[in-house]
Amino acid sequence: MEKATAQVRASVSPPLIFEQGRPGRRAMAQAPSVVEPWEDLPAHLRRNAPPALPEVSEMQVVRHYTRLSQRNFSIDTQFYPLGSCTMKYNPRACNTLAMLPGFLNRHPLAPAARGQGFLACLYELQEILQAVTGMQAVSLTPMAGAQGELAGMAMIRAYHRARGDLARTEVLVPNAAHGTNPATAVMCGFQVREIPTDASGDVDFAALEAALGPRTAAIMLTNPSTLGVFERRIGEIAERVHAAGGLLYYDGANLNAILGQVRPGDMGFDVVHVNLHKTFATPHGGGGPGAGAVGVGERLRPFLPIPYVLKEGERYRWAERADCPQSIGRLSAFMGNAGVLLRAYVYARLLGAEGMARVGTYATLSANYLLARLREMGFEPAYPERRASHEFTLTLKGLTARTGVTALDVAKRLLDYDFHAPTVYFPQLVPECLLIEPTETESKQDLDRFVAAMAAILVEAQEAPERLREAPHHLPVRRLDEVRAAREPDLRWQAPIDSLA
Amino acid sequence: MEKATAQVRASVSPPLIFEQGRPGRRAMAQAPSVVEPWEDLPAHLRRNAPPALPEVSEMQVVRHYTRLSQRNFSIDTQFYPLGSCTMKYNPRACNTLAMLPGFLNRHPLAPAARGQGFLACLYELQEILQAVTGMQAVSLTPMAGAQGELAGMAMIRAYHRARGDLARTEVLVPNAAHGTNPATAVMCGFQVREIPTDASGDVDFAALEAALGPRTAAIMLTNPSTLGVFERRIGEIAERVHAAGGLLYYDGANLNAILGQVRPGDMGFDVVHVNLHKTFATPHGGGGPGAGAVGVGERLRPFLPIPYVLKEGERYRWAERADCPQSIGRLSAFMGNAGVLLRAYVYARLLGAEGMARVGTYATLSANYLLARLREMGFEPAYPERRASHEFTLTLKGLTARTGVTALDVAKRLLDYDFHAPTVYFPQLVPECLLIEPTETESKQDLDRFVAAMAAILVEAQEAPERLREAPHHLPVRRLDEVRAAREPDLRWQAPIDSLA
Amino acid sequence: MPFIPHTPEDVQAMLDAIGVTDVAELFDEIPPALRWSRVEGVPPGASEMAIARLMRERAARDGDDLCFLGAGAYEHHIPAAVWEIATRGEFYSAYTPYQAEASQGTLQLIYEYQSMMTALMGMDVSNASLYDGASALAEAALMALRLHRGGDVRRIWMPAAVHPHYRETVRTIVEGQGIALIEVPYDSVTGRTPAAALDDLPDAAALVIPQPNFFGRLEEVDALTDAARARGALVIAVVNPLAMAVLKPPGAWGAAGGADIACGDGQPLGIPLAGGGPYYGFLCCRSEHVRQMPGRIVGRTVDRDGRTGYTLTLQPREQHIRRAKATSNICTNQGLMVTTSTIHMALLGAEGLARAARSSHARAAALAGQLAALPGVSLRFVGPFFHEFVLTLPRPVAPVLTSLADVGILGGYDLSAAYPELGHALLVCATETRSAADLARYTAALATILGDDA
Amino acid sequence: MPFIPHTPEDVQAMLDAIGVTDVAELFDEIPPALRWSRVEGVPPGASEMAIARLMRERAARDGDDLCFLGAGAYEHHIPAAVWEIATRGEFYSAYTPYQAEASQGTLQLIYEYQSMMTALMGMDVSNASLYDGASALAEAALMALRLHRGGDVRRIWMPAAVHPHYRETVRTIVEGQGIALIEVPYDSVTGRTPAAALDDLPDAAALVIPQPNFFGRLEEVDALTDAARARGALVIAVVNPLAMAVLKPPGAWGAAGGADIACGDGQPLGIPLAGGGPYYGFLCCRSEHVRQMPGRIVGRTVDRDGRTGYTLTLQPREQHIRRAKATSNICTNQGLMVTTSTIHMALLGAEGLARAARSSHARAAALAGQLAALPGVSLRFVGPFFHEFVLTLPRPVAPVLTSLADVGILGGYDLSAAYPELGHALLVCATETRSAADLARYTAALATILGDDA
Ligand SMILES: Cc1ncc(COP(=O)(O)O)c(C=O)c1O
Ligand SMILES: Cc1ncc(COP(=O)(O)O)c(C=O)c1O
Repeated sequence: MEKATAQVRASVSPPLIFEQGRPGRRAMAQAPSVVEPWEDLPAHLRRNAPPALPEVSEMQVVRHYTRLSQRNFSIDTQFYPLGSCTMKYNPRACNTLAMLPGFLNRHPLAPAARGQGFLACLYELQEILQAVTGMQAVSLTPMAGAQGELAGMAMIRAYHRARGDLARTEVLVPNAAHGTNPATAVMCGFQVREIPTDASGDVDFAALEAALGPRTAAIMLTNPSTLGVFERRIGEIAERVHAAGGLLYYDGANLNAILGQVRPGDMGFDVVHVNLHKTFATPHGGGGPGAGAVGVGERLRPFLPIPYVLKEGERYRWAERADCPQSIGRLSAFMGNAGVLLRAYVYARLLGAEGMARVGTYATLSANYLLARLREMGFEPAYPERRASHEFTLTLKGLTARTGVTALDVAKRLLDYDFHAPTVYFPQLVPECLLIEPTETESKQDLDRFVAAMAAILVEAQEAPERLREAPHHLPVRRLDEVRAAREPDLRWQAPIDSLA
Repeated sequence: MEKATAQVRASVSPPLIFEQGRPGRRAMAQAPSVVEPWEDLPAHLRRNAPPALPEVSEMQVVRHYTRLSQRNFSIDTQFYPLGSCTMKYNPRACNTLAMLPGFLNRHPLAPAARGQGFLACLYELQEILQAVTGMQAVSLTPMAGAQGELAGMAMIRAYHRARGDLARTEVLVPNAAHGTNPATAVMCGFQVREIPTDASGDVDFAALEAALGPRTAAIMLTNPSTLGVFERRIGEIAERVHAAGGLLYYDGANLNAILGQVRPGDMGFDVVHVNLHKTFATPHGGGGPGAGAVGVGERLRPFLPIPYVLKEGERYRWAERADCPQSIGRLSAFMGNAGVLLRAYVYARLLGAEGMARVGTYATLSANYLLARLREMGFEPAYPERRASHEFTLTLKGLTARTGVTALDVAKRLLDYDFHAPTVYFPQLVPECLLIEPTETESKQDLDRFVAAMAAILVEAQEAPERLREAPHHLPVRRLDEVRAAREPDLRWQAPIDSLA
Repeated sequence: MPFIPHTPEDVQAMLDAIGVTDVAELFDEIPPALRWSRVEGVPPGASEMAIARLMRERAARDGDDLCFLGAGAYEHHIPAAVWEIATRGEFYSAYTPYQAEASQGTLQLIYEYQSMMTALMGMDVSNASLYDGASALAEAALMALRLHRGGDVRRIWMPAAVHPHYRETVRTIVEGQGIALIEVPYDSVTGRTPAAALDDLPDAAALVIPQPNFFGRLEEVDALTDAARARGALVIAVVNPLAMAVLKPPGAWGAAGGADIACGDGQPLGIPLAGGGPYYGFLCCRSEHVRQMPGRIVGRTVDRDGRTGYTLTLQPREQHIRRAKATSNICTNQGLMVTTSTIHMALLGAEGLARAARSSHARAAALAGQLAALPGVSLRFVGPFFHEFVLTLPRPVAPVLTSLADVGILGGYDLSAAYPELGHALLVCATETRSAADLARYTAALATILGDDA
Repeated sequence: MPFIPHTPEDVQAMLDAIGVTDVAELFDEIPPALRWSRVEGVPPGASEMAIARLMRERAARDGDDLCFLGAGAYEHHIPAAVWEIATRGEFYSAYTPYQAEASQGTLQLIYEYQSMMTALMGMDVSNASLYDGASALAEAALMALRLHRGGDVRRIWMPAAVHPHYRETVRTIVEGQGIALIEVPYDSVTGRTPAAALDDLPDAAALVIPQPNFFGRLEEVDALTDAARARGALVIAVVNPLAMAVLKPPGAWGAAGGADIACGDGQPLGIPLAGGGPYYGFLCCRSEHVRQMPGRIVGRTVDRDGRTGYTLTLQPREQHIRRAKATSNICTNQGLMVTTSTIHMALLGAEGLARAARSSHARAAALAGQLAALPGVSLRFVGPFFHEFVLTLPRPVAPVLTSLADVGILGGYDLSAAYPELGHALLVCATETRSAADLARYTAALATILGDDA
C-alpha cells in the first residue's frame, strides 16, 4: 500500500500534476473513443514510447490548476503597483466578447468575406490608435512591445536603406531605457550608443548632441521616461535628431501617462509602438500574450509590417505584399495576437474619446498623490523636484545605508501586507530603486492602504530590520534560493527511475 | 483624511462590499448612460430615497468576489466527502454547453417552434431518467429534491382523492429519513408517523406492519437509506404497503449508490424523485440550484406536474393543462431549473449507458474501501455487519466517551487537514455520527490521504484533545460563536449613522 | 472511464483492503431478483467533442429572436463580470455552507445579498433565497397563515392581476393544507386591483399585492395596504425587484409599517432568460416575523479570536432541525443565482439599477405610443405602467405572434387564454436592451402584418 | 467614469495632498504647445450593453463554416475545462512572475509545461514560450547561429517545404543581422525534402527540418538530421506538437543525439483558431545549449525553510539583465496560452493526444481517398502524410474555394500563389473534429462544383 501522509493546510505544497497520476488513468471524455489505425505510416517515423505526460482524471486537473491559480497575486485579487507595467483593471467584458464563438472559431486563412465583422473591429482599432498617437498609419501585427520595437527599428533600417543611406548603423538609447530597447536595436543589426541621464531625470542634452551624426539611424525614447518624468526638451530633441538625419522611435509602454493629453506624433516621433496589454487594458496572463501595435508617420508608411486591414468602400480586406512591396514583411504566421486586439478594441469602445482623456488624467493624479503621501511618510523620491507622470521612482539608498534594508526587502515585505511589490532595481541608474505605478483604476482608499503598509514597513525597517530581510512570512513559500536555481538548474520533472521499471 | 490601517495577509478579513464604497462611485460601463425621465409616474408610487446599495467600481466588485470565492472549500479545490450530498466532480463541459447563447437567451414563453433544440434535450433527459429509475413517465419541473418530494406527495394525495379514498391522511417515515421527508408530508397536509430503525439499520419491520392501515397514504423511503445501508426487505415492504392500500415514495437522494445496478421501479416504488444535483453531477452552487425530477408508475401518471415535454412525430412541445386535466399543476412560474436540466442532460450523454452502470459500482467500491481502511485505523462503523452503499456511518461515541472529542471536533479538525468534513450528527439516531460519502470521482490516492488525516486526528484525540476542540486553526476564521449569531441576530449591513448625515 | 479515476491496480488494491474478490460482492445485500442486468434505454456514452457539437447545433437551431416578451421573465443587460465570477469553481462546486469556517466566501456573500435585498425592499430581513418567484409567493402565503393572529382563517386574497402561473403554483403548493385563494378582481378600465374590491370578499389572512401587476400596471399600493390592514390581514408584496430601484418599496407601503412580507423573482437582477430557469425567489419580512420565515438565513458573528465571521443561523426554523415542524421543506435553494445577483447589484448599484429601470420604462412607453398609433391597435388600460403594457389588436393574437416570429420577433404574450374577457389582448414588454431601431422594427413588422388584413 | 473609481471628494483630497488646485497643473512639465486639446477620431464611449450587442452581431456575421483549412492552424477539440480555468482572474490578470513568492501558481504551472513539452519533444529543456511558431523559428535560427562552432557562417538551410509564412517571418526578423536563408528544394514526387539536396548548397549553421512539412508530408527526419550533422550544421526541428504524440520526436532524430533545437506553434494543443492568435511558440533544446536560449525559463528550487518552490532562472540571458547582449529582445511572451496548453495536455495525456493525432490522420486519409476518387482530382504527392494533403484539381483553385464557401465549407488552402509550380494545387486538412458526415458533405459539394464544369 502506498503511504499517504497527513499535512495541515498551511504546510501543503501542491505536488506536481505528474506526481498525482497513476499509469492508465485518463480523462476519458476528452479523447476520441475509437483508436484509429496508424500503422500505415512507416515504423521508423513513429514514436516508440509515449511521452511521459500526466495520467490523471479530469477532476484532478481541474482541482490542481484551480488550486495553483490561488497561489498567485493578480490584479483581480491585489493592488499591483508594478512600475512600467500598467497593471490596471482588465474589464471582463473584453474577455467575454473576444471569446464569442464567431471570433473563436474563425480560421486565420478564412476568406475576408467570411470575416467582415472581425476585420471591421481591427480596422477601427487601427484608426483609434492612429488618432490617439497622432500617427498616419497603424499595423496591429506585432505580438508584444518588444516585437513592436523590432518592427519599428526594422522599418527605420529599411527607410535608410531605401534612401541608399547605408552609413546609419547607430541607435541612441538613454541609459534609463527598458532592456528591450537596446536588445531590439541589436537584433535589427544596429550598434547601441547609450546616452546618460541628467540630474533632473531628463536626457543629458549635451551628450545627446555629441552623439548625433551621420551614423545616427535613430533614437529610441520612452516619454514619460521609465524614471516616471516627462522629457521636457522633447521638441528640441526631435529637431536635432531629425536635423542629423535620424529618426525618432517612441516606446509606448508609458502611453498610459499621456493618453488623451499629448500625442507622440505631435512630439515629433516617426514611429511608435503601443503596448495594448498596458494602456488598452488587455490582460497580462501571467506573462502574456500582449500586443505591440505600431504607428508611423508618412515617411515610414511604405514599410509597415503586414498584414493590416484595408477598407474599400464598405468591405474590409487584408493588405498583402502586393499592396505594399516595401513592407518589412510578416512578423508572425498569421495576424499577430488577434484575440488580444479584439479585447483592446472593446476596451477602446467602452472608454471612447472622453474615457481616453480620463486615463492619462487620473493615472497621473493617482501617481502624484501616492508620491506626495509616501514622501510625507519619509520616503525619498529619486527626482524630488519633478512631477510624477503615471509612475514615479523612489530611492531607498538612505534607508539601506541606515538600516541595511534593501529595496528587495521592502518589496518582499509588501507581499506580506497583501500588496504586489513595485518594480525594483529598474531603472538601474537609480540606486535601491522602487518604480511605482498605481494606475487610474485603483481607488484613493486602496492607495491609502498601500501608504499605510509602506509606513508600517518603514517603522519595521528601523525596529526590526531582520523581519524585512527574512520577508515574506505569510506567503506559500518564503524567499527562494535563486542561486541554487541558477547553479543547479532543475528545469523539468523527470519520472523517477523505479517508475520506469 | 480617512485612516487606513496596515494588516498582514494572515489577518486580513475582507470588509463588506458596502464598506468599500464611496458616495457617487459607480461602475459606469454597466448602466445606460442616458437617464430617462420617470416623472410621468405618480409621485406617491415612486421611491423617495435610493436603496443603500454598494457604490463601488467594477474592479472593486471583481476583486472582492474573486477574493471571497477563495475563502470557500469546494469540489474544485478539496475532497468533499459530505454524506448524503454526493459531492462528485461537476464536469465543466456541462456548464459551458448549458450556457451557449442559444440556450441562455431563450425566453421561457417563446414558442416551441423556436426551441426545438432545447426541448429535444429535455425530452431525452425525461427518457433517460425514466429508464434508469424504471418508471413510466417523468416530469422535470421540480427545482430541488424537496420540491420533488412535494410533487410526489401531492400526486399521492391527488391519487387517493381521485379514488374517493379521503381517509388516507398518514405518511410513514423512517426515523433515519432526511428532514425534508416529514416536512414535505406536512406541507402536503398529511400527518407523519415515524417508524423506528432496527439494530441492523433496516426499517423495523414489525413497527412498520403495526403502523399500516386504512389511514396509510404512503411510506417515504430512501434506499439505500441515509445510514448508508441497503434496505434488504424492500420487496416485502412494498408488498405490505401496497396491500394496505398505500403507495411508496422513493427519495432519490441516494440514487448514486445504485445507478445502473437496481431500479426504484423494480423495487416497487410508485413515485421517485432524482436529485440531479447529486447523481447527475450538476453543481451545488453553494446551496443550489438543484433539480428534483419526478418519475411515476402508471397509477400516478395522470397527476404529473406540468410542464413536461411531449414528442409528436419529430416535433416537441410542452404538455399543458389541457393534456393532463388531473395534473397537480405547476410548481414554478416557468420550467423549473431549466439550465440545471441541460447540465444533467450533457452529463448523462457523456456517461451513456456504460458510464451510468459504472457510477454505482465505483461509488460503492470507494465507500467500502474507505470504510475498511478507517475501521482498520480504529474507527467504529455504526453498522459493523453491513456493507456500505455509496456512503457509510461511523459513530464516535466511544471516542467521545474516552476523550471528550466529539464528531464536531473531528469535523473541524479535518478542515485543518484540507478536507471538507463529512456530514455530522445525521442521521440523528446514530450517536456522534459521521456520514461519509467519497463518490466515484475521487482517486484511491485521495482516499488514502483522507485516511491518513483521520488516523492523525485519532492520535491527536488521545494526545492533544484540546487541539481538536479548538479546531480549526488554519482557516480564515476559527470556530464561530453560533449562540451569539442566533441570540443577537445580525442579518444585514446597515449604513453607519454618521454616513447618513 | 469518464470521471472515474480508478485504475485496475487501484481497484485490485481496494478490493483486497475490503476483503472481497469482485465488486459484484459489494452488492450482495441487494436481493438478486432486483438486480438490473443491463442499462437499457440510455444512449451509449459519447466524447465531450461529440456532445459539444450536438449541443452547439441544438442551441443554434433555437435562434436569436428580438424579444418583446416579458410576462415574468425579462431580458436585461448582465455585466460580463457577473457570470465570469459566479461560475468560479469555488462558488460553483461548493455545497450549502454547513461548515462555516470552510465557507466564509459564500456566507459573506449571502450576508451581503441579504443586506442588498432588504435595502431594495425596505424590509428588515431577507432569507438566502427560495426556488423562484412563484414558489416564493406560495411560501409567503403559508408564512402569512402561520403569522396571522386569527390563526384559523385559511384564506388568501389573491388578485386576478397576479401572474397566472404564480397563482397556479401557489394553488399547487398550498392546496394540500386546505387553503383557499380568494380571487380579487381587477378594474377593467385601469387594469389595477381596486381596494374597494376587498369589501365584498370574506376575511383572509393576507392580501397579495403585485407591483407592477401582471399587466405591467402600477397598483395603488398604499390604499391596498391600508385596506388589508383594516381588515386585519397581513400584506404580501410580490414585486419586480428592478422596479423597486425607482418605485416605493414594500417596506414603505401604506400608512403604518409597510408590507409584512415582500417576495418575488430575482431574475431581473442579473439572471439570463435561460429557457425559464434557474432563477431565484427572494423573500423579505419584518424583524418580528423572522422566526416564521422559510429558508436559510446567514448571520454575522465573531470567532473565538473575536474576528468577524458569518454563519447560517436561526436554523430551528428548518427541516433538518425541526423536521415535521419546520417552516418549510426547502433544503437546497438557488445559491448560485444569489451569487450572480449579488455581483450584479454590486456592479449596478442603486444608480445603475434606477437607470436600467427608468430606461426600460422609457422604452416601453415609447413602444406603446408607436404601436397604439397603428390603425386598429389601442392600449387596453389607462394609467401608469412600468415596462409592460396591454394592447388590443384588431384580430386574434396567436396568428399575429406567429407572423412576427416568422420575421424573428417575439411579439409578446397572448392574454386570451388566461384573460378571455380582455379580447384580442397582447402583453408587450420593452427593456433597456431594446434600441430605438428595435422598436421601429417591431412597429414596422406589426404594421405590415396587420396591414395584410386590409 | 468607466473603470475609474475617483469620486469628486477623492479628487479634491488628492489634489490637496499634492498641493495643487487642478489636475491640469500636474501636466505643467509638458510644453503647452504639445498639449492635445481634445481627443478626436475616437468614437464616443458606449455602455457594455451597446458594445456587447455590436460584438455579438459582428461575431455572428462571421459565420460558422465547416473547416477543412489547416496550413498552420488546426481545429481540434478543446475540453471546456481548459478555458474555464485559464481565464480565472488569478491567471488572467497576473503579470510575469517576477515576485516568485507571489506567483507560485503560474511558476509551478510553467515548470509543468516545460516538463510536458520536453517529454513531447524528447528534449532536455523548454523555455516558457515565444510569440508564435513562425517567430520561434526565427529565434531558433538566431540561436543556432550563436551556437554554431564556425561562428561566422551566416546562413540557414531553409526547405521550401516549410510554411511560406514562417519563412517570410524568419526573413523579416533575421535580415537585419545579415543572415541568409538558403532554400532547400522539395522532391516533386514525394513532396519531401531530400537529404541529397544539401549537397549542392553552401555550408550553413543549421538545417531547418519541418515535421510534418507544409504539404502535410512526413519528412525523412533521420536522414536529414544525419546529413546536416555531417556538414557540421545544427538541426532545428519545426514540428506540429500534436503529431509528436505519435511521431518520432526531435530528440530521437538521427543517429546521434537528435535535433539541437525543436520549435513550433503550440496552437494544436488547446488553443482555438481565433482568427490567427494568440497562439504561442515553443522552443526546446539540449541541455548544453540552454545558455543561448531566448525567453524565460522556470526552475525548481527551495525556500529558506527547504520547501519546494519555483522561480524564473538563468536570467542573464534576458534583455532586462543583459540589455544589448541578451539572447533576444523578448519580454512579454504568451503566458496565458501556455496555461491553456498545459491544462489541455494534462487533460488529454499521452494517450488522448495520440488518439487525437491518429484520429486526425485517419480522417485526413479517408477524405483524401474520397476526394481523389472524384473525376479530375488526384493526390499531388505519393507517400505518407499526417492530417493534410495536397490535391490537384482539374481547374484553378480560387473559384472552387469560393463556391465551397458559398455552401459553408472552407475547402482548404490555395497553393498556387506560394507554389505556382504545383499547378491547381489545394492543401486540405481534416482533424478528429470532422465526422464521417462532414467528409461526405465536402466530397459531395466538391463533386457538384467540379461537375458543373462538365
Ligand atoms: C518601458 C518598456 N518598454 C518596452 C517594454 C517591452 O514590452 P513587452 O513586454 O510587451 O515586450 C516594456 C515592458 O515591460 C516596458 O516597460
Ligand atoms: C436523503 C435526502 N433527501 C432529500 C434531500 C433534499 O434534497 P434537496 O436539498 O435537493 O431539496 C436531501 C438533500 O440533502 C437528502 O440528502
